[in-house]
Order: sequence, then C-alpha cells, then structure tokens
Amino acid sequence: MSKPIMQSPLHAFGLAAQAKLVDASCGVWASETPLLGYISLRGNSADTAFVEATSRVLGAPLPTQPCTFVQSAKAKLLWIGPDEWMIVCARSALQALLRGLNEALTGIRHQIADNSGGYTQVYLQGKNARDLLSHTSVYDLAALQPGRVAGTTFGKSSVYMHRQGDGYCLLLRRSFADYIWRYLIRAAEPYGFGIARPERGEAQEDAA
Amino acid sequence: MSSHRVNIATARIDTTRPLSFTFDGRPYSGYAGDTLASALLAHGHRMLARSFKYGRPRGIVGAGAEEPNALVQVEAGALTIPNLKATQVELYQGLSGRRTTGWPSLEYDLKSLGGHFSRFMPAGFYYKTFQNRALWPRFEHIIRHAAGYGSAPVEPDPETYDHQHHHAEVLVVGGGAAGLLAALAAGRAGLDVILLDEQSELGGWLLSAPNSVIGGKSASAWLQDVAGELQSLSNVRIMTRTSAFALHDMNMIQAVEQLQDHLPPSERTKGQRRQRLHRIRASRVVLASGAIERPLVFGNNDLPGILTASAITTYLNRYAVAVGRRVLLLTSNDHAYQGACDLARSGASVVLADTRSVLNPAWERRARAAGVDVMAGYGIAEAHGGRAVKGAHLMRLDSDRNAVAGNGPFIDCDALGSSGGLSPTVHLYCHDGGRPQWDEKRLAFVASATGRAKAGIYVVGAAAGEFGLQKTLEQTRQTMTEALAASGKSSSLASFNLQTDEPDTIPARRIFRVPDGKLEGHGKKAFVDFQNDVAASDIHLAVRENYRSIEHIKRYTALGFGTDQGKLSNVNGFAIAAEALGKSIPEVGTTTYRPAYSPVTFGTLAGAHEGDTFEPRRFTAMQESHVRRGAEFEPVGQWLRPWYFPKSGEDLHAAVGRECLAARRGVGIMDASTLGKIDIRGKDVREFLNRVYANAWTQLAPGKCRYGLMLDENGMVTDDGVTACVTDNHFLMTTTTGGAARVMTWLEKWHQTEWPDLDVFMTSVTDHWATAAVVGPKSRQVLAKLCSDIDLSPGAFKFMDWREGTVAGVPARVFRISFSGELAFEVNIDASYGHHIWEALMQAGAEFDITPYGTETMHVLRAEKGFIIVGQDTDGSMTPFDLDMAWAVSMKKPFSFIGKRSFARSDTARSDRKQLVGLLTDDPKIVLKEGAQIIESDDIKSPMPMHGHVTSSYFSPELNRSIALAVVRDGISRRSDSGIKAGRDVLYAWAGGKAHKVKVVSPVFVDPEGARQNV
Amino acid sequence: MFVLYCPHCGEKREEEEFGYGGEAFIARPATPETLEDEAWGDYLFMRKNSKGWHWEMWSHNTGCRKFFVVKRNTATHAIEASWTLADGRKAFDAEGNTA
Amino acid sequence: MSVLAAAVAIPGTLVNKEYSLWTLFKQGLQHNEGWDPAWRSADPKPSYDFVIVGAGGHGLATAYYLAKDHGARNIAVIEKGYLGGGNTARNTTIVRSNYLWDESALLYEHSLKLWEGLTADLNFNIMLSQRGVFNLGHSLQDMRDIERRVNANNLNGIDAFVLDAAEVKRRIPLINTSSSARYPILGASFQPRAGVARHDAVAWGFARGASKYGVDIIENCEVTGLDITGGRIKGLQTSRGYIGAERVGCVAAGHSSVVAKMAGIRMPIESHPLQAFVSESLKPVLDTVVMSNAVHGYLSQSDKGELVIGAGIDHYNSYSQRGSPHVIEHTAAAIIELFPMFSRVRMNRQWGGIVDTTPDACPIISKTKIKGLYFNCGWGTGGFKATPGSGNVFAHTMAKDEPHPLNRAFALERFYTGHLIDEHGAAGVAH
Repeated sequence: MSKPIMQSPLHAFGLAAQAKLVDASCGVWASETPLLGYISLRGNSADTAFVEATSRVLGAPLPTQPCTFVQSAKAKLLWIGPDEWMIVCARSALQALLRGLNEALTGIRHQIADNSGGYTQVYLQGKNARDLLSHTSVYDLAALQPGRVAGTTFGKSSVYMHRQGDGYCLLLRRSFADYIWRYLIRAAEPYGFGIARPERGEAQEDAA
Repeated sequence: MSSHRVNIATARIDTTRPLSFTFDGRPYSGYAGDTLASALLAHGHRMLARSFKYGRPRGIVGAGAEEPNALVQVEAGALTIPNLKATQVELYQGLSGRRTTGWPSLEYDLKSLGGHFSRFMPAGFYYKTFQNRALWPRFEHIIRHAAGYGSAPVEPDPETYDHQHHHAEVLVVGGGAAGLLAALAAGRAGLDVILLDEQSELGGWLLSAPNSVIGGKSASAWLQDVAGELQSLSNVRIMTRTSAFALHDMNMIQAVEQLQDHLPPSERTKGQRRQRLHRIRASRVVLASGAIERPLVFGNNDLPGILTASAITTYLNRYAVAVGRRVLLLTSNDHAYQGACDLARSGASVVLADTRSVLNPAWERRARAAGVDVMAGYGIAEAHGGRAVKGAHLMRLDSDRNAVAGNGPFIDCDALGSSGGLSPTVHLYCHDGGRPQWDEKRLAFVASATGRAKAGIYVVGAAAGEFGLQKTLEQTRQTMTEALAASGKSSSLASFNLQTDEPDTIPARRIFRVPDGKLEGHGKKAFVDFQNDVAASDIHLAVRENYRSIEHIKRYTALGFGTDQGKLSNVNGFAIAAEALGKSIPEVGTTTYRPAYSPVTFGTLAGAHEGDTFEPRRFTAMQESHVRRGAEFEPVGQWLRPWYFPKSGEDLHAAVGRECLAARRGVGIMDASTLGKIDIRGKDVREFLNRVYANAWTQLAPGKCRYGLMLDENGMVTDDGVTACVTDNHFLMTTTTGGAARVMTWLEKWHQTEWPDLDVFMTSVTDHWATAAVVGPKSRQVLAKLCSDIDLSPGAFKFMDWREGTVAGVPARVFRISFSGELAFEVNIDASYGHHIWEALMQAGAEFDITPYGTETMHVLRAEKGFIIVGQDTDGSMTPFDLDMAWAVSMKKPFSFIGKRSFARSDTARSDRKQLVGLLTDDPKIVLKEGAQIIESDDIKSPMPMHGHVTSSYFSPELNRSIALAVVRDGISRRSDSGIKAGRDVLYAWAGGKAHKVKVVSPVFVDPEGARQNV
Repeated sequence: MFVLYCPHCGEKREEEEFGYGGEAFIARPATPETLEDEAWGDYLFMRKNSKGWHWEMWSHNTGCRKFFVVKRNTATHAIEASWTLADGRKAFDAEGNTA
Repeated sequence: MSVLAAAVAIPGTLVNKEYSLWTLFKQGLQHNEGWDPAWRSADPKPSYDFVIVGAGGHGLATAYYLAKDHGARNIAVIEKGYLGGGNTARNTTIVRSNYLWDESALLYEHSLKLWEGLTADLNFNIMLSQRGVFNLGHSLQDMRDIERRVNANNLNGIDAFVLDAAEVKRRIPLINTSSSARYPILGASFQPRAGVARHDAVAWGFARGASKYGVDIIENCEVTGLDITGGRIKGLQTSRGYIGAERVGCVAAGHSSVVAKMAGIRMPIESHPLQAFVSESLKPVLDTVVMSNAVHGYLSQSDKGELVIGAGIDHYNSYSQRGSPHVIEHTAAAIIELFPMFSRVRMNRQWGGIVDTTPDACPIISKTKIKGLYFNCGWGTGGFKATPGSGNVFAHTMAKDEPHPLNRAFALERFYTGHLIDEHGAAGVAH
C-alpha cells in the first residue's frame, strides 16, 4: 500500500512546477501555502474558563475584537464571529493542538471541528495585489488594516482575507478552490500574473 | 485638407496625425482627436441615417451622448459593435463604419415611400389596424423587419470585461469646469476623490469654448492648470472615457470605462479588458454632469445639416470643422452667441435669428462686431431641403405670445443650428428615486437649485441649472464649501480667482414649439424625438385620444424611448404636451430617467462572470482520479459529480448495467464527498435534532447512525440524510448534496432566532471530509486489506454502526450505511487524503474487480430499493406519510417538531393524497419515461384526469427488467402487498403520446427483507 | 443596493455579503397542537409586508454567519439601523410594535 | 394654433370610432383631428354596484368582462396613478400556459384562448405574437420536470413539446448548446402558441373596451380606507372622496397587502422588486422567447428590435420599484451564457416592478370573510400572461359571489387547509 500523500485543493494546477522567484515582471504574484491545519473553534468568549483554557493551549488569548486576528507562537487565531474562531497552524502542530484543546475544554461549552481538509491558503503579493482584490471582492479594502480579517465575497463565492507582510492572505474552501483560482488568474490578467515560490514550510514536508 | 476643415489653433485634433477610415465602404480621412462624426462632417457628409418610421433622411444633430440619429455599426465580424453614436466614436487608423438604417440604400430607402403616407401612420396607428388574426403574423413580420438599427454580432465576443469595486469619500461625475473645480476643492481638502468623465479628455464644454476667460487666463490654459494640479494629487483618481450610467441606493454608482474601443484592433492590448464596470460606493456624490442643449421644434427640423447650435460650436472649436459655410442659427437665449461669434471669425457667413425681440446688448454688440447678422424676434416656420438643409423660411414672432406676428425672409444656408435652452443632465439623480422640479426661471428641470439634492448627493454647475460659466463656477465653489464642511473639511477655493469675461445673461424666451401660423398637424412635420419619429402633432394626437398622463403620452408615441433616452426630446415633449393639455409643465408632472444614462454592453454588466468563471463549479478531492478514469460528469447543484464511467465503446446504458451488477454481485466504489456534513455539538444536540428532524434522537447511542427526514413547517419533506452520534453531545449530520448550504442556514436560523437557549454549535465540515463508499458483497474484503484497527466482522460492526480507525494509513471514520441495500462501508477521511484513499481502495479492490460508479448507477441501486431522492421523488408537496415513511416520524416526541402541526390540516390529513409507490410495466423491456403522467384509462380525451407521475424509472440489471417509482393518488391503497408478482389496480403511464399499462406495487424491488445489507 | 451594518462584525458591508432573512419576530407558537388551522396558517403564511418601515432579518453569509435585525423602509429603501436579534427585539418592543 | 387642437380632446367625449384601415384613412385626410378619446376619464359618482381597485390590465379586464359577460353597467375602476402604470407597464410581456399543475394550467390556458381572440374582441391590436416559448433544461432533473410538465400539458389539451438539445439548436441557431457550458442545455419544453404581446396596448384596449360599456375609469384616485359595517363592504374612502359600493374587487398587485390591511385581512403576500431591461434596437436576431430558470434569465426580441430581458427577483421586500444592480449583472451574465455573441449588445434601459409573491407561487382569486370584498392578487412574476383570464374569472366571482370553476382552487382557504398548488416545486420561478 502506497504511503499516504496529502493533496492540496489546487494540486491539479501544478503550481510548484510553475513557481518563480518574485520580481517586478508581474503586478500580482500568487502562491499557495497548502496543507496547513485548520480548526473551527466555537465557544463563549464571555466564559473566562473558555478564554483561559483556549489561550493556554493556543499560546495567546482568542481575539474578541470583531474582524481581527492574532498570531501566537503556535498558530494564527482568526475572529470569524462572536462565538467562532478559525485556528490556522502548521500541519505538524495540528494533532497536538486538537488534543490540547479537547483536553483543556472538557466540561466547558465549546465546539472543536478539524477543518484541515476543507481549506487552503493563497498568498497574494506584488504592486497590484490590492487592485486584484478590488476586482474579486466587494469589501472596502481600505478597512483591511494589518491585524484585521474580513469574510467577504470572491466572485460568487467567499473567502476570509487578511493582510500579511506586504501582501494578502486568502483562506478558501477546498471545493471552491478551482473556481477561485481561475477567477483570480482571470482578474489578474491585466496586471501580469505570476506564481510565486512559497517559503518552504513544514506543510510541504508533510506532503512530500 | 477636407472641404469643411478650418484652421483653429486651439482645436483638440492633431493635424500631424492624419488617419484614414472607411464609411459605408467609401474611404475618408481625418485626424487623431476626431470622432467619426466630426471626420464625416469635415467632408461635408450630411445624411447618415433614415428615420425609424417614415424613412426620412437624417444627419448628425449633436456632438455627444445626446445624438439621436447617427447610429453606426463599427467594424465587422466578431469585433463588430452595433448602434454606436458616431459622435462618440473616437477615430482610429483603419476604422470601418457603416450606416444602420436605409434599405436598400441610404439614398433610396423603401420606408421613405411610407413617409409620403405619414399622415395615415400617426402615433399608435398599428393599434388601430392589422386586426385580422390570419394576416397579422405577416404584418408583424414586416413591422419587425422594418425595425432595428445595428446588427448583433453572430460570433462569440473575443474581448473580455471585468468589474472593479471602489469606496470613495467624494465621487465627482463630470470633468467640465464645475467638475474640475469640485474635484479640486475635495482633492485639496485631502479627501479620497474619484473624478469621472465620459470623454477622452477632461474639460467638458470648456473644450468647445476655449476662448472664454477664467481668472485672467484662457479657458484652455485654466483647464490645463487645474487638470495638472488634480493629476499631481495622490488622493485624486481621474478616470476618463468613463461614463457613470447608473446611481443606486446609498450612493452606489455604476460606471463603465472604455479601455480598448478607441484603438485599432491591431493595437489593442492583449489581456487588457475592452470595458470595465466600476462600482463606486461614495460617501458624497457630486453631480457635475453639465447640461444638454435642446433644439427648437419647427417644421422639417429633422433635415440633415440641422444640428443643435452648441454642436455646431463644438465641431468648430474642438474639431476645427465648419459644419457649414452659410450658417443660420435660431436661438431663444444667450448661449448661442459665443458660437455665432466663433463661426463668423472662422470665415462663415452667420445669420443669428433670436426669438426674443429684446436682445442682450452685450452679446449683440459682440456678435455684430464679429460680423454676425443678428435678427431679433424671429422664428423658423419651416426648413427647406431634401437630403440636406438648403434654407429656412423665417416668421416674425409676437413679442410675448408664442404666435406668428408676420412673415419673414427666406434665408439660404447649408447648416442650421438651433438652441431652445439647456436641459441639465439630471439622469443619475433620478435613478434612485430623485424627482427634479421644473424651474420656470431657468426653463429647465433641476435637481436642486441649492446644490444639495439629497443626503450625500450634490449637484453643481449646469447640472444644477447654472448655465453661465461665471455662475457655474461660483455655485460650485459655494456648494463644495458646504459639502466639505459636512465632512469637517474647509475649502481652499475662497481665494481662487474665478472671474470670467462672460457678460451677464438675460432671460431666455419661453419657447419650445416654434409657431408656423398653422394648426398643429397641418404644417410640415416638426419633430420632437428624432429617433422615434415623434412629431409635435403626434403628442397632440395622443392627448386628443385621452392619453393625457405624461407616461401615456410617452408610451403611446414612444417619445424618449430611444437610445438617446430623450436627452434632446424630453423637455420639448413635456412642454408641447403641457400646451396640448392646457396645463403648466409642473402639472404635467416631472421628468424621470431610468438607467442606463447611456447604453452599456451586456459584457460589461457580466464582467468576469462568463465561461469558466460564470458560476462556481465545485469538485471533490477525487476529481483527478475520476477524470483519469474517463468519467462523464453531471452537474448537481454547484457540484460536478461523476455520472458514469464508460469503458471504451460503452454507452450510458451499458456502463450503468456493468456498474450496477458490480455493486450487487462484487464490489463498487462511489465518491460520496459532495454530501453536506454538519458537525453539531452541545449538551442540547439531541433536543435540537428532535425539533428539526421528524424522527427521534433521544436514544441513538454513540457509534450508531440513523437516517433522518427534515421537513419544513408546512410538513413537506425538504431534505434527508444520515446523522451519526459521536458522543452524547456530539453528532455529525449529513445532508443532500444540493441542500447542504440551505440546511445549514435553516438550522442556524432556527437556533439563533427561536431557540438561542439550546446549547448547540453547528459548523460545516462538508469540505473537510472526503467520502468513498465501498459497496457490495465484497466490500468487507476490500476494506479489510486496508484497515486493521477496526473489527469489521458482522457481529462487531453492525449495519448503521460507525467506527473510528485507520484506513490505508490514514485516520478515518467508517460508516456502515448503505444507499444501495448492499453491504457497504462509507470511508470518511481528511479530504487532503481524498485522492490517496480513492487510489488505495482501487488498488486493494483490483483483485475483486472493484468498479467505480457514478450518480446514475447510484440512482438505479437506490431505486431498486425504493430509497427516495429528495427533489426527484419529492417536489415540495410530499409528506413523510405520502412517502410511506411513517417509520421515520416520531409523533410521540414531546416537542412539536418542525412541520408536525401541518399534518393535522384537512388537506394534508387526507388518506388519498399522492403517495410514493412502485410501478411495473407489463412488458419488462419498456422503461417508462420519468415524468410520465399516471392515468386510469388509455382512452385519451383532454382534459384527462391525472393521478400522479413517474418520478424515477430505470432498467434494473439485477432484475433484468424495468422498474419505476411514482407518486400516485391514493397509491398506497392501490398497492399489491405481494411483492412484484401482481399489482392490484391497473393504471397507465402516459408520455409523449404513448400509454403503457402499469401495475402498482411496493417501491422495494430488490431484497424487500433487507437481508443483504445486514450480512 | 444596500450597505448594511453588521452589529457583530461592527462594520458596514455591501449587500452581496448578506442573505435576506425575511420579516423579523414571527414567533413560533409555543404549543402548535392547541392551535386552530386558521391560527397555524396565519403563522405559516401570513405576512405584514409593510409599506414603509419594516423590521426584517438579514444574515451575514460571507462573514460571521449571524442573523441580525434591520429596520428598513420598503418604500424609500432608507435604513434606520441594525441590531443584534436581542437588541432588535428590545427596539421593536420599545416602539410598541406587535409581532 | 395647437391650443385650438388641444381643445378637441375633451374628457367625457363618447368613445365610438371603430378602429380600422378605413377610419385611419379618413382621419388621415382630416389631419387626424377627429379621433375620439380611447377611453373616457370619469369623475367618481356617489356609488357603484362594482368598484374595482386598480386599473392595471387585470382590473380593467375585470371591469370589461363584468360589463360584457355579466351585464353589469354601474362599474368603476379606480386607480391611484395612471391606468396601466403598474406591472402592466413593467413586465416582459410573455404569454404562455404551459404550467405544471391542472389548476394553474387550465387557468392560464383559459387566458391564452382569450388572448387569441382579444385583438378582435377589443377592436384594438394588442399585437399578440405567438412566436413560441422555450423553457430550457440544464440538468437531468430539469429534463425530468420538463417531461412531467409537458405530459401534463398535453393531457390538459395544451400544446407543448419536449425538444432535445440538437432540436433547440436547430430552432435557435445562435444559442450555445456546448456541453462544456456551466449549465449545459440538455433540452427544452416548447409551447408554439405561447409568445408575447404589447403590454401597454392590453391596458389601453381593455380601458377602451370597458369605456364602451360605460365603465367609469377614475385615475389619480387612491383608496385610503374601506367602509365595512356588519361584516359587509359599503364603500371606500378615496383621495377623491367617498365612493359607495355594493361589491369591491381589489386588484392592486404589489399593494394588495396595503388594501387588505384596511379591511383587517392578512395576506400571504410579500412584495419584491422584479427587474427587467431592454437592449438597444437591433435588426431581427431572435424570433422566439427563451426562458431559463437555472441561469435566471429570459429574453425575447420586441417588434421594435429591442431584446427584452427579465431578471430574477430581489429577495428583500420592497415597494420602491427599484432593485439591486447585481441582480441585473447576473442576468446579463446568464444571457451571455446562452448567447455569447450578445456580449457586445448594449443595455439601453432597466427598470423594476413590484411583484406580489405567494408561498406557492400561485395567485389568490378569492372571496374574503368580508361580504362583497374580493381579492385578485399574488400573481408574482406570472401576472401579465393571465390578464384576460384573470379578469374573466374574477368578474364571474364578483358577479355571482362565487368562484368560477377555474379559480375555486385559488381561494385563500388553501393556506389553512394546506391545499397549496406548489408551482415552484417543479417550475422554479414561474415567469
């Protein structure tokens, strides 16, 4: 029996093979950070037990400020709704976090759902990255300051987006990945579109 | 240099860049900066069109979006564009254009014959005739083929479009004097500003009046300075060739930007859009959209060579084109004077007839000084000419009543311009419900004299009814000071020198229809709406026939319904209607306009939503495997699912036969990943499920699954699926593929709005899990090869159990559930391993000839078992009892679950409702049509009573005969209880003219005892 | 085309991010079994369909997935405000409305 | 000059001129000065036997048939704006009868038969163009539904056919039947007798027809209250004074809930914007009507050459006759999916109407608990095609105080008994 190999939702586009180093030749550079860990976490942020337990495991308190996220040593914690967060971590850290959360939250009202198979992350950079998003989404990008996260439209589907470095991170659902990627390439056409070589993270090593 | 070209230093054409183009096949030349209209006029080209109804010769009337006549077709083949206004077509090298009307030719148009009988074709004449039912279709054919301007392309569009969203603090619509000043005020105040102009360069009317003076410099110099400063401000975005065509609620403006059409096809940038739809959400919108000069209405005012006075001025000053050498101008106001002076200076002989008996002395002096022959108190009775204007017969007008006071001279001319005053461009203001008011002083519909039109919308300059340049600039400065104050900013324009050299204007004469001394309808036709051939007499006729509401008048005569959206005709139409009705204009009503301000392509509206990106197409993690194995696909909701897997030479029937037998006798495998999956957790999950499902959930133990039926409050089945108990307070629900999103929202709505007290959280995990269903007697053996940590033995892992374990080296949840009635295992794993698990199972199953199958085989297998597909066997009118699924309804539950109460209503409680049954044809080879209607006799006389219909129908390879599911009135009682041997009631299934005898039987055709799924 | 304030996200967002949730505060009868068909039918199907101010629900589909309350004028499209379901109910009652 | 001409149009002049080529000729010779008012504008009388609220197509048709078929004479139609100014003036003029359920199909077929004789009946050319209507199927389930609907139509004596993709392509050469389309066209149902009609002409023709029978048509007259005593209608308060009435029929489409409220009646109706748009006028390019529920668009080409396109419903309640632009944008995209070459065609004008939708996408033609008060509403997106039939059976219901056999099933009771006629079950948006 062959060794289990993970596949990203964008696998069919063979991004790795086309990836180049970012330069000035394109207005928009996109790269996928595939196969991260995603945990949908629900709970009551007014319940101190919940807040303490989660922050103990996640290495930072869950953001309670609407539409914000925090980066802890272990994971990125995104505010999705008043009682919902998305925890994004390296695949290699996933099981430990799930176990940790499950233990820490026993007896406390909560929901933990591993959604790692259901999402992927696309990183956009380049001088026209923001222009690109103004074609794909109705959100007022001026409001997307560093540290803020927005769930908004992407064509006729939706994404969660936030700033990272001088670019933008998009979290998208697996089954929509094909549509979103095609939509993204089409929207980027007038600016020149390149596929960037992602920094090698643990994610790929797991996958390889 | 072409005949009508003159030397104007300030003109915006580049004489160093000559361009050649063709029109109606004939070669012409022009210059960069020309429009198709200006270039044709430069050649003295007069007639460009034939009119819609009477086939009258028509020429260019305006110089922009208001043009009603010169609709042209540009280019051919896939790139062709119908109905462009020649006045808006930027000339490029090699452009090829042609007329859109006139048959067989522009010179000899068949419709012009009808023109001779125009008096017998008044407004609405077709309502009054062609009433013969037999002949009407032929008349209609003729009417249709006489209609229409340009031709739609017949090839797919090779160019592309997209949308862009903006959020601005200030949006300024229009880049003329007012718009520039408004943008400057907001820009200097540091606000995010977007400035739009539909033309290729900023300036608006200033481009037509380069010699006016602002702040001590020429208008062209002033324009350069202000535009230059705006370009230097990083917070100001200037978009030219961008037309704001609609204003929606809460200051959402749609604008279309032209990115390619001004370039020769060979020079268009690959990958660039042809047009772009900008959606701009602005805190404040400043409408600086200017005004459009309306012509005066007089006899034969539609002859080629008769334009608006301002258009003649524009062609002269902006394009260095003298429309005529002998020009007659007719005006009711001061605006025509500047142009008259410029024309005279350019060497034309100019007669200016002013309908006013008292003139503005300052202007009169300037005009006479420039050599203009000014006549006070005259109007035009009728123009003369055939395919071009040759002269006009003037009449002396009564100084106060709009009536003829005496005869006047006949003036020869080769061009005639008229000015009936200006109409503010208030279209956008009307789009979201604004209603402009008639202003008797300005003789115009104005959005707001104060500039504050409504919350967040300001109107400046000519758009606000300030027609003079001086007033325009001052009103703009004033209004922007207020607008900025509203956003806590102060204007820096106070000190800005806005002094012009414009004389103070005197009031215009209130005149629209120039009297000819005859009763309306007796003289020469005087046109109000050129494009729709609406004459003043048609408006009178409409009123006479009691079409007295302005909307009736417009609809009866088609006034203002053309592609010019009534820009020239609207106010004249109102005024003439008011006269006919004996009412004042405000009494007639207020004008209103609907989007689009000017036409916008479907492609622009669609943007990226075409082809691959029209709408989301969703795929599972196994997609590559399916494609590689040659699957045919079926769209199911947003998903694309494998339909069947044909081997070479196999059709659907053959492939499905093979796939079915594999699943029944050996082992098959299906991708079930598309089912919706909702993780539900909380101490009240069981209670929640009890409320949203028809069945009971209190007893279901961890490790067990149960099939659930979901109803709406009306008691009808809306969704179904298997839900598993993970722990006491943790369940995993599955929904139908198409229903996933709807069910999720449905559950959230109930929880959030009705039962917030229930402790449950719901999260969609549809995309996380990939699901491979291994189906058939040999499925256990296949799974056993890949799974060592789950005891798969029948005793340990029962039907409707689920287990957690490892499959093919991956953590998995294995459900022993079956949608086929066979022994089956549904393996759920993290979708990242979806491809891996599919391939691993195929590999492991190879020795058992494991057969992948798609939705078609799934349907046959489930139909053989009488399992329903919600949406196929149900249509929103089926209760669980109609489906003979009382077993899935728990009437004992303490809480009145969703839909329960509705069962008790008289109609829902009837015992003879349409119910789900099985059908068997006498001839086992006949597969009934899905959608066949059930009737009780094959003696057809309509209306024929129908008792139900066939919902599912297949050939069953297992039974080697056809089977069908149907909903039949009182079906359950008609059903034979003795399996498939003998149906009690005999019915007919009727489709496409054929009736087939059928027996009503149990819907369970295969393994009624359900033994096979329990092995 | 509306801009709606999501009381949970604390931001104004474009209409396309939201789904319409229909008339607000249609309370499900506590004991449906005890109702006459008429009362049940009223609950099921009869709607205020107000011309003018209308209390309605929207859900923030692409964002926080929460339903919230909006008071909107169906004749003018003016929006007075939006609230969480609980606060909206208070504002609704404070006006003396009845569901 | 024209002041004199205007004087000819005196409201109240009797409507008598027959419309024909001959009168056109005669009037032409007289500079068209002898035409009479097409209908008579009246001032309200103190009371009427029948008052119809709403002078749209349905209301005017009701008055016409009350007079013509039931001999009623003392009839008024009151209208808050101008006649035919509501959905009659705002729809996409499609006429068809290929509905799924017997109740709807028979009602719409009754209507279509009346359409076929309407021009002659009214002596007013309403320009019925029976160019056929295609309802496209884009999925296997669509095709099942089409098969089911067409078979039901045939057994109800309604002309309808199932066509496969190739046949659709043969009859509409420009349509995109590529199997790689997002929603590939698998086939269609086709009703040859269906088509379009000139919407304004329908209102004007019925107004003229009703006027001939002496019906009072009273515009700019808004209902402000209903006079109900002892559970019986007595009259109406209006912006033009009190009007006594034996029987009142409300045919106010999107505003039905507003009138119902005055009577203390609740309606299962929600009013939504429904948007439409037309292209610029083009040479003939499409000679039939194409409808697609899956992609949410339907179109035909008017006799003037405009592509007339209907969009989907905005989901929110509204009385504003305005919808949101993304709905129009989506429909334009849908049209391009079906006809890629129309991408370069331009939208000239867009507008919105107010549609009164019901839970089962079927109308309400019903008596009420108030004696003498009747409602005809809830036509949603399907009202225009029903105009003559709706007026015809509603007139019967009002004259006889009992439903016509064809509208018995459309009573309000169905929302209490549960006997819904669910047209969206299989017909999706029932345009």
